[in-house]
Amino acid sequence: MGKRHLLALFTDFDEAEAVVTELRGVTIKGFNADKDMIVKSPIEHPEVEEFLGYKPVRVQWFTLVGAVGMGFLMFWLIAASQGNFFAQMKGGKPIVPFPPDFVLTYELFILGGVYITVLGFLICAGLPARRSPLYSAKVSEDQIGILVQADEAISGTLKSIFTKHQALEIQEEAGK
Amino acid sequence: MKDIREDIAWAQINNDVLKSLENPRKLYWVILFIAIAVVGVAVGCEIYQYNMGLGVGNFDNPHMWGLYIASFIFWIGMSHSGTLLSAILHIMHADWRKPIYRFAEAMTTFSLMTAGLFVAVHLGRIWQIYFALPYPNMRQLWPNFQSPLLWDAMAIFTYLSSSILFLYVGMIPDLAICRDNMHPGWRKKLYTALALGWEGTDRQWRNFRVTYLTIACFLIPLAVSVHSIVASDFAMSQQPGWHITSFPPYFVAGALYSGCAAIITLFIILRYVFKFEEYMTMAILKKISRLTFAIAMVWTYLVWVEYATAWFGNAHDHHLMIEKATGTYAPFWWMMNFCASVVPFVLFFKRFQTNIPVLFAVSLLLNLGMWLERWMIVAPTFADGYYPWTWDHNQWPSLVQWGIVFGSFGWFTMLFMIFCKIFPSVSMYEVKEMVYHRKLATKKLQATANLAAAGKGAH
Amino acid sequence: MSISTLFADYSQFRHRHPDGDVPHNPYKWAMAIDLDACSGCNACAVACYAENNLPVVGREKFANGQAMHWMRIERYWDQDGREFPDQGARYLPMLCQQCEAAPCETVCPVGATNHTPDGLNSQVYNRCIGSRYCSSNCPYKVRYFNWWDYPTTDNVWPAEMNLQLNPDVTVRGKGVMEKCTFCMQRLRAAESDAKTQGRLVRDGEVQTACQQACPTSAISFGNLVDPESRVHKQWRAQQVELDKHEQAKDEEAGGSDLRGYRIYEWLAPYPSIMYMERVREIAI
Amino acid sequence: MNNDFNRRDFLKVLGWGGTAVALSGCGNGMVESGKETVVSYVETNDYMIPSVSVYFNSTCAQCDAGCSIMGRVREGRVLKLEGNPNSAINRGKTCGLGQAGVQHHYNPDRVREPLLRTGDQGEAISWDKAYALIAEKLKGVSGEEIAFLTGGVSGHLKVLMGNYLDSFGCKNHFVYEAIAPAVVRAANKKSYGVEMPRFNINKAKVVLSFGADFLGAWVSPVNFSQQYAQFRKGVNGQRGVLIQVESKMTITGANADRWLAVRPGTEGILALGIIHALGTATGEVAAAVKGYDKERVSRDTGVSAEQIDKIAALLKARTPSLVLVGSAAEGYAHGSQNAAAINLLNQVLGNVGKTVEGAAIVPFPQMMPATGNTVALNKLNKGLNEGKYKVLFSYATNPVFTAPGAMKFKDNMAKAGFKVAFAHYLDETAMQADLVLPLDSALEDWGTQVPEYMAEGAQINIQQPLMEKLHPGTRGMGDILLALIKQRGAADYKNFDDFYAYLRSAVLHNKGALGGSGVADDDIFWNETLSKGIVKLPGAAHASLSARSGASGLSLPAPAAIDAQYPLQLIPHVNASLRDGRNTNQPWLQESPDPLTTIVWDSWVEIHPKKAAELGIVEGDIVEVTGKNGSVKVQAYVFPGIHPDAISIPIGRGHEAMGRYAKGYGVNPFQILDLVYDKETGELALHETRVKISKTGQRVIVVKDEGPVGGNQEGQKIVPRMTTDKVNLSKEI
Repeated sequence: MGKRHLLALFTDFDEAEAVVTELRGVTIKGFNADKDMIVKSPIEHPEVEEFLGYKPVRVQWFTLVGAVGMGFLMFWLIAASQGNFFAQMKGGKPIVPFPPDFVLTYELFILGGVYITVLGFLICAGLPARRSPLYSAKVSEDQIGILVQADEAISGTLKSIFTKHQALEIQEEAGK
Repeated sequence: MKDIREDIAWAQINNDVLKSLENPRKLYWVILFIAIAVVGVAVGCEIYQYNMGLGVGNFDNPHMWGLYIASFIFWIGMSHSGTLLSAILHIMHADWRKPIYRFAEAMTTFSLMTAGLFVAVHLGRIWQIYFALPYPNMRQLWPNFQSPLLWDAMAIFTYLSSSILFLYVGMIPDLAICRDNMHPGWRKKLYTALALGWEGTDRQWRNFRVTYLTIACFLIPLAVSVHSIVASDFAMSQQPGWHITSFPPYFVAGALYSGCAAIITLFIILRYVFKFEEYMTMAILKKISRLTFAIAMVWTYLVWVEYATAWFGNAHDHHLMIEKATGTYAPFWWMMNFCASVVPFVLFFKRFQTNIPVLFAVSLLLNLGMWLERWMIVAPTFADGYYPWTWDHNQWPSLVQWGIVFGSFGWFTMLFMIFCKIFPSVSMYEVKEMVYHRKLATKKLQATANLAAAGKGAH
Repeated sequence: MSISTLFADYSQFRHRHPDGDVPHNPYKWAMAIDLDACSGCNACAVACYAENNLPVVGREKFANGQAMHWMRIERYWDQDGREFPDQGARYLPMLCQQCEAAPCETVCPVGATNHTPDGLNSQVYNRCIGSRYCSSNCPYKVRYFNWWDYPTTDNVWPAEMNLQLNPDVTVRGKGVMEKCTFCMQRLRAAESDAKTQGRLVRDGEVQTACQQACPTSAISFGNLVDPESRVHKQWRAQQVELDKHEQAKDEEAGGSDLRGYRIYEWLAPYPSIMYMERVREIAI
Repeated sequence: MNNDFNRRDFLKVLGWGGTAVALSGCGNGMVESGKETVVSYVETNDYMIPSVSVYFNSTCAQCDAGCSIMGRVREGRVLKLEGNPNSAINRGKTCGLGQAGVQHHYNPDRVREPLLRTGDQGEAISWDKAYALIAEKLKGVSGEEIAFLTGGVSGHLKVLMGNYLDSFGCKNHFVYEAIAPAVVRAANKKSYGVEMPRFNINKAKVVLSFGADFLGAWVSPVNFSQQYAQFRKGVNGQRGVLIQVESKMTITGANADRWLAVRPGTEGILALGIIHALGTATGEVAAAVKGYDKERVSRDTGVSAEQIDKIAALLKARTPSLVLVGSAAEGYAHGSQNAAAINLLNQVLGNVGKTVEGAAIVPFPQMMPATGNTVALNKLNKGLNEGKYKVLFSYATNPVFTAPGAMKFKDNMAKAGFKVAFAHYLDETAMQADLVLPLDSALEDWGTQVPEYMAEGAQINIQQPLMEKLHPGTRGMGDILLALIKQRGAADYKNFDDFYAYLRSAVLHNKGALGGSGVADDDIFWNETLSKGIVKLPGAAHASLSARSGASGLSLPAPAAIDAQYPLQLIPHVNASLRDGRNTNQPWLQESPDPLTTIVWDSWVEIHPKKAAELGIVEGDIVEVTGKNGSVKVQAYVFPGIHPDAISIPIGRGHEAMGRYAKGYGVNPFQILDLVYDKETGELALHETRVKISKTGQRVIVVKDEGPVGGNQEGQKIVPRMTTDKVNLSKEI
């Protein structure tokens, strides 16, 4: 009894929403909507969260660490290098001059922020990734896809739910 | 005024945009060839200059800097508009930016690359340029952290890499679209690789949103800081005409200004070439022209602040001010003021805000003006600095300098044209979002309208 | 690098110079030029060419304003609109002022120009990448850039002429900035000689090329912190203080009887060269 | 050789002839070719450490002032010339000209081997061939048919030259200097009894100079400059006052407290006017100046009456003063009169004996400098024109360049049968010669030199090699002369292998008189002499001045009326670094800006702003300056420091030969000079040329160091200036 993937495509968002709410409503043994269901859409739908249930986003933490960390590290590095290697007077200014160091810190703060954020994005969004076995180019065009994985036993019931909501097409993973 | 149709089929959006990636017409190749030829000339000039020394640029004492630095500032400024559209307008949820920010962002990246070249070209010993980087070395030699030029290097590096990341991240969903619609071939391979296996799952979208917003938030202060630092190359020095407190905001305004003008130019070109009337609509054009006019006014105000500072400043600034208006550089100075402060008033009139030929001409004039402005900031200070004995009024940039400056435009064109043919210059998924949300909005309107009607009916 | 170094004596990294700072020790090279003695004869300039391997750029390049004279004699006329300049001209030998707080130093991106412990404004040719920011920021415009590769330019140092080049001084190639060094090579030699003999350089032991040539001895050069040096005495007599940008002379209302002044003092670069005003007779 | 006659004869050989000084020892012992003991870089010594430079003393040959120099020698190369502090003349200082001496030595355009003219190109030949050729050409030529043209020469070179010519019984030694103060010499001879007295500028409280550019190019500038510095500091804080009277501002005028632009040629009148204003003169002098009341004088000279009073008052109040007469005053048909009048002023002021003193005398007449003038050139030219000379030698002078074009010297020179030029470069004269003999540079050659102007205490300058010869093909002038004399079979010289040996034995023979009486060992004395580079003559007598008043026969013409066709007076200006053009091929000098105009690498014509406005000329206009004897095209420079009726073109540029650094830069004003001569001395009157000026329509950007605003400070405090009532120099160190 292995797991199987099902992908159902819908023309518009309201039907997809209906399907999702139903799937989350019904209790089918061996199917956990929160874990086994993925909604694919051509555009970003903020509403998804409302009916898909709250899922945390952790990218900001990367940002925080990256920006603050890089900023401080760099300020310290610059100041230290000035103090240690660079102890030669220039234009009567102090050897560790704050204004320039602040400017540089500012730039590096942003640099760190951006870089680590992107890193965080890749990690949190699980990219780069292999595409899941069932994928339809339609999703990147104009249709909403709902990908579920379930035991062969219950796939029938799921299918019926999809068809009930006029799924345009239902793809089924070939059985093993 | 015709705006994007709400009921446009999303499939059609894909088709229209992807069509712009198809094999180009002959004209494209001709233009690209010309651009490359111009770059070739510039490369020739640079090789000559490399071998002979900067003297071939007809620099002298005290004319230390010339067109290179002026163009450097110009290109840096050009880059700011992309950030304006893609970042600032993004966090302000101005959805009309969506169809046009992609090429603006590309413009940012490429003009930064161009600006970077000028830093190198301008050096007396270009082969030692790495001295300016804080790389660890046995002799414990470090760059001078006090020098605004070093800040420049840092800022530009940050800005360039961040912009590239921003452009790329924002493009991932579109790359996925390309991947899905391409016939097998190098393009498909390329897109597959770049799309990182994007599927548009809820998880991806969620993180995508946050990331995109965060980078946008970083880019805004960054953009401001970058041109402030370029401004401080001058403001931090002691020279008359440069040592002016209002320079940073002045430069930033100028940057946004020339950027917007450039956007109008490219907007019109792309709209015409790729038949993007559907997406690059008059409504958007109108908005940009208004934005440009507003910024033009800000800039004009700041330039007058500069004049006032100089006029009421010390004797040297005062003298320099007069020299600019009456001396060797007077023609250019006046042309600069005309192009950048008078011409924009054309945009004040409604009927011109959407008149493509007029806008095209105006946008070019504005950028001419802005380029001259940069030149008028750099050159006259050398001609009439502090020390009267070394004043020098008959130095003129040689063809080598001009060649390299023109070459930079060829270089920019080349990069941009190649970009347009490989990456979608209109953001498909965001156009879809745009029409989707508008549809929702109208739906809500109707709903409330129906409700009201029903209510009436009940009574 | 170590944190201990950084925080050992933090104040040493934060003090400004020269105001509110310890004076140079044991050497601070400085100059005093008596404009009343200077006759503007150009001997100093030629001597500088001879000592410091300055290229003769030739007519065309001079016309382009690419001359390389580290020392230039400037000739000013009175601007009182008389028919004849019947009080003569005013001559000014202008060379690098070796500022204590030099505007050129802060702006160099690679730190090629620094303030040395003996109070010079050094220019490191090997480090220079030719951004020319230093010269842009120099109020006196006494920095000269190698716009061309003079060593390989025709008739600059043709065969035999090159035998005259001073082996103690670098021959600069294209793309680097250069300027007056106060004849650094002579100073270093004198300093190290004195060191090996366990003493300090005596006044008059080392001369700059321009000073040595000057037929009217208008230029005096020496160690400003040495109370016995002529330069020190002259500065003191003129009440010009290195670390001030306003001198006793400026404060005296209705003009003072002091001749000593420094050019563009109000910009606060604290130049190391004191000029002494030219004097004119009133009885005639 | 102990018999008296031979001995006296021998003294003449060694250059001590006619001397009263007793000579130590007798008979010249075996003088070996002593090169290995020479203290110079000819042979390295153990104290020569690589990378450590050693200084050797010699004498500067850039001009005739005779400054002593120290050459910095390292790794066998002379790198730089500094002044020798022990010399009374320059006291360790040098002028720009002296500094450029190394570029004369290292000049890439030096002649490297003897050149024989065949047709119109030269062919390199060997020295033996060259000597043989000369001998052959001289065969059967009588003394009158030989002409020897030189610049100012002195010391043993002059001795040999004289003895060589004597061997022919030839009297035709023409000493020519284009810009020598010949008229002043004559006038001084009359007024003081000596040609060149000593001027104590440093002792004077007021210096009134009539066109004597003593800070620039006059007589002994470096010495005068030092005196000038002391003079400015003054004694007990009273700063010396300098008044300069001239029609074209020189660098001295630029440093004057008062610069007076007199009408050209009226300097003498002004001098008499001042005597008149002083009112202290009596007798003959008073009579001579009776007519010169200040109204008339001010009318003639253009100097205001009250100015004359002021000067008189100052001269009265501050004594001693010093009055100098220089090239600007002497360059007229009445130059001698001018000079006499001005010297008279000196006498009236009683400066003679105070600030004008007799110079120390070198007691060796044979060695004394043969000072040049233009009379000699005139005579030679006439002779050449008449085809009198079969053989012409020329050394250290360039008449083809410096002789006025109207003299047709170049053509006349062609009439000489065989022309030999001893030359460093192929200058204009060498180009005309049949045989060019390449000379060692001044830093490779041996010699002694006696300066015309003795600062204090008599001294003889030693010239010695500072390094090995650059070019094996060149020879020292002394060696050449020696070889030529030997051709004459003069037995006296057979012992001397070369000029060095000659010099050495000459010096050693006169040890006693040269301050070596104490030193027993010849070598020690010789080495000391060389290492000093100067021979000071202890207890040399000083010339005594005769204070005869020169008022008799003073007759100064009224200022010449303006010539309608040629309204302007041309003043050929002597530039401190280029002088008569012999140094123009030294790039440092070409590129060192003219002190007044800051122009480099080119000639210019100075025009007063008033005149320029009148003629519609602006800076950079190419104008044509036309005189009776031709015209030159040159760029205009509008210059306030010149009399409106005069224009000035600098001398020294406009070479048609002399190598890459000189050829083709600027114009040569000598070409258009009028042939006017001083009535008494017959010297060429340099300032008497009348010209007109016309625009050609072309305009160039003048290549100069000053910026577009010229010498304007734009109201900034760059070179402020104080007045003597404010400042007290005695307070200063």
